[in-house]
Amino acid sequence: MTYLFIGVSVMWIGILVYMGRLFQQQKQVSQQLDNMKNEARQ
Amino acid sequence: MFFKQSLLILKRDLKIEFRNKSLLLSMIIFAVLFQVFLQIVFDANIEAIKKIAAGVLWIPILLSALLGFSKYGIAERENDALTGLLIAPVDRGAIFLGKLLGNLLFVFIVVIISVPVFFLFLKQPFPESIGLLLFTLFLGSWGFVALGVFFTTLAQSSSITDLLVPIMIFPLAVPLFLAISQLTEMALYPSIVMGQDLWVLLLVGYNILFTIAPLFLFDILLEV
Amino acid sequence: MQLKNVSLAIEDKPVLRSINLNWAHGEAIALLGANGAGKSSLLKVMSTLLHPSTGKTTMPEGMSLQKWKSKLGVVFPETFLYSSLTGYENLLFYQKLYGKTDNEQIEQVFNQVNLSRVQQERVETYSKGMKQRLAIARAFVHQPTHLLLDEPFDGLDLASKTILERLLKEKNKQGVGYVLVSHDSAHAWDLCDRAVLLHNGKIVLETPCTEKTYRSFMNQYQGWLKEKQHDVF
Amino acid sequence: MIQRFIDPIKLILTGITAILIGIQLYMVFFFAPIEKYMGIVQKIMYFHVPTAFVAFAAFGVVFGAGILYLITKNKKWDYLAVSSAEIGVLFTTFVLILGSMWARPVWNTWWVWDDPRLVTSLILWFIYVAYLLIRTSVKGEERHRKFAAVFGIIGFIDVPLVYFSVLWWRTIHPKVIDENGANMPPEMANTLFFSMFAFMVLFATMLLYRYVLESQREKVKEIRQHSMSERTDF
Repeated sequence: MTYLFIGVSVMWIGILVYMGRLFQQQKQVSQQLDNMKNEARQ
Repeated sequence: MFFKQSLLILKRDLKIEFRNKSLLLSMIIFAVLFQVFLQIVFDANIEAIKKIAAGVLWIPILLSALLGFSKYGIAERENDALTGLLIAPVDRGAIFLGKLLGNLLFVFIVVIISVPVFFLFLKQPFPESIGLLLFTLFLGSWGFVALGVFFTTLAQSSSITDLLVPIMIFPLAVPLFLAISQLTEMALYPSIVMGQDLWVLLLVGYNILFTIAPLFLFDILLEV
Repeated sequence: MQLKNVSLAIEDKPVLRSINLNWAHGEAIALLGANGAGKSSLLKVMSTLLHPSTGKTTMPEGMSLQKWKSKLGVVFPETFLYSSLTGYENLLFYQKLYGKTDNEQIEQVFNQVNLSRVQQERVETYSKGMKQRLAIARAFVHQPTHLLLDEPFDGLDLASKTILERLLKEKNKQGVGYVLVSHDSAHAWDLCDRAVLLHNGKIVLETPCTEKTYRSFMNQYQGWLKEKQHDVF
Repeated sequence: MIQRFIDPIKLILTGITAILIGIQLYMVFFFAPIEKYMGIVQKIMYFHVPTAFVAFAAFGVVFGAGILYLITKNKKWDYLAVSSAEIGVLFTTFVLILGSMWARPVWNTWWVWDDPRLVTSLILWFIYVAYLLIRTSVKGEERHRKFAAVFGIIGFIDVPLVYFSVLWWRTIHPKVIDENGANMPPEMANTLFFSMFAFMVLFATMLLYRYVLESQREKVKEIRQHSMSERTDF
């Protein structure tokens, strides 16, 4: 039971952390792109 | 023409290396030194060493080969002479073959010195299937050197650091290592003769794959 | 050789932009421009070392790639020399690399660059100017009909410069064409039939090299240079 | 333009993935019966096997995208390859951890060298960690991308070689455990297949997110460099 619990939670925490990081970076990059578009318009 | 070009590159590399001598000497000394080091670490107990004999035989050779990959042909990088080669009407496969042969010659010299040292220190009786041992030594070094030269040359021309080369080639060389360690064990202690043909097949196949593929791939890969 | 609409990007950075250039057989072209204008990259494209990202390069009269390479002699900022080999061994190697063996030719080239006396010494003992001269000899050793010269006068003393100038003029008479990259435009003007000015990867000016055109060229050239400086500071 | 369409696709895929994973978790813990001999630990299999499939599929994508990149020279394939390799390494890590978690109570050891699949997974992990290291050293140059593509392709070709060599290596010695335990009741089999399907969809979603990030990142870089050289233009 413990092994099952540890294994599965390690996996899901890993995936969630990874996706969280992706979201954060995506936010940054999108912002940069928006800024660039605004600059180009001016 | 193809082989003439390879030979030309080989001859030039050998001339440079033998003029400086430092690389070949350090490869040999490293191999022998490492051999001695392993014997001391494992306490030179013959019974114990029997189990790891293949490793003790091969590890110094492979590591000194690794030493050679990054240093061999360093003259090529000095004045960007590799570009000079790429501009010349030379088949890039020929460049690979020339470098492969040069590295291989060096590793063979290391083998010729390091393997007798192995038997000397272990006080081994002469191996029973000497033919199999020589065969394994020949093809084993060939496969490893082919893999190493392929990736080192590509890495150098793609501005990837030499540091990454061992990390790249060791995982890819696992089948080769398994084959040579098994075959060496069989050659040294002929009591276990199981699946020998299978290993020979694997070794030969691996060699063919990593010798022929780069010959054709180099032309595509070295262009930008 | 013909370049049609050639553009090049290195690491996504545009280096050459729609270059159209026709290099007739035996023609001497001066390639001028400020640092970073794309001169060296253009030479690399012509030497087939770099492939254009878009556009097309055509070899003269249906020459194959290997044939074109064998007709090409190259002097780049790097010398391509092996410093633990002697000057003679270096030239011999490069000559064989182009599929030739002609000892007389090697002797002759050594004479032309005035290095005969040191040809049996290792390149690492050479001075910078001697290395540069040997690099020039290396480019001539397989008797190319097309030369790509990237600042060949760099590091040469006055006497050697005159030697190289004479050599280039002589070769040109024999029908050897070359593309000369130089920042000394007056010097290049003397040596070439046509001048091409690059700025930011574009050809901005093309003019035959005569005394009349020189003045107007210089005015514009200095204009570009000023703008460049203005940009930097 | 594509960006506008990707966002709804992202949302829909995420939703589907969430639902599928929810069902999968329910099936694993409430629908599938508890195995007689191994007990509840056996349920790790419903995660272990699908992650292994995802990892393998991810490296397959690296292989395919590498070939396509070499043929077409279109950078999009390269973005796909990096994205997939990263996710593949992540899932291979899970495969190894879950495998150990299963092996500890069942085989009474964290690791065995006897199973070719285990060893192959480990080697695979090393190969693609090396791949990611190559990617981080210098970025954006074409020759560099080409090199990475070649390494990804050769790494994948090496996998069967590793697998069979480990298999032969190990069949010479006695085996710790027999692997033929595949006769399972239909509830178990159904749960397993559904888990594999759910994880594949999860993989697709993650790949999409990672791919969009990679291509936008490159786009930012491109625009930045472009504008830098445009400034001195006239």
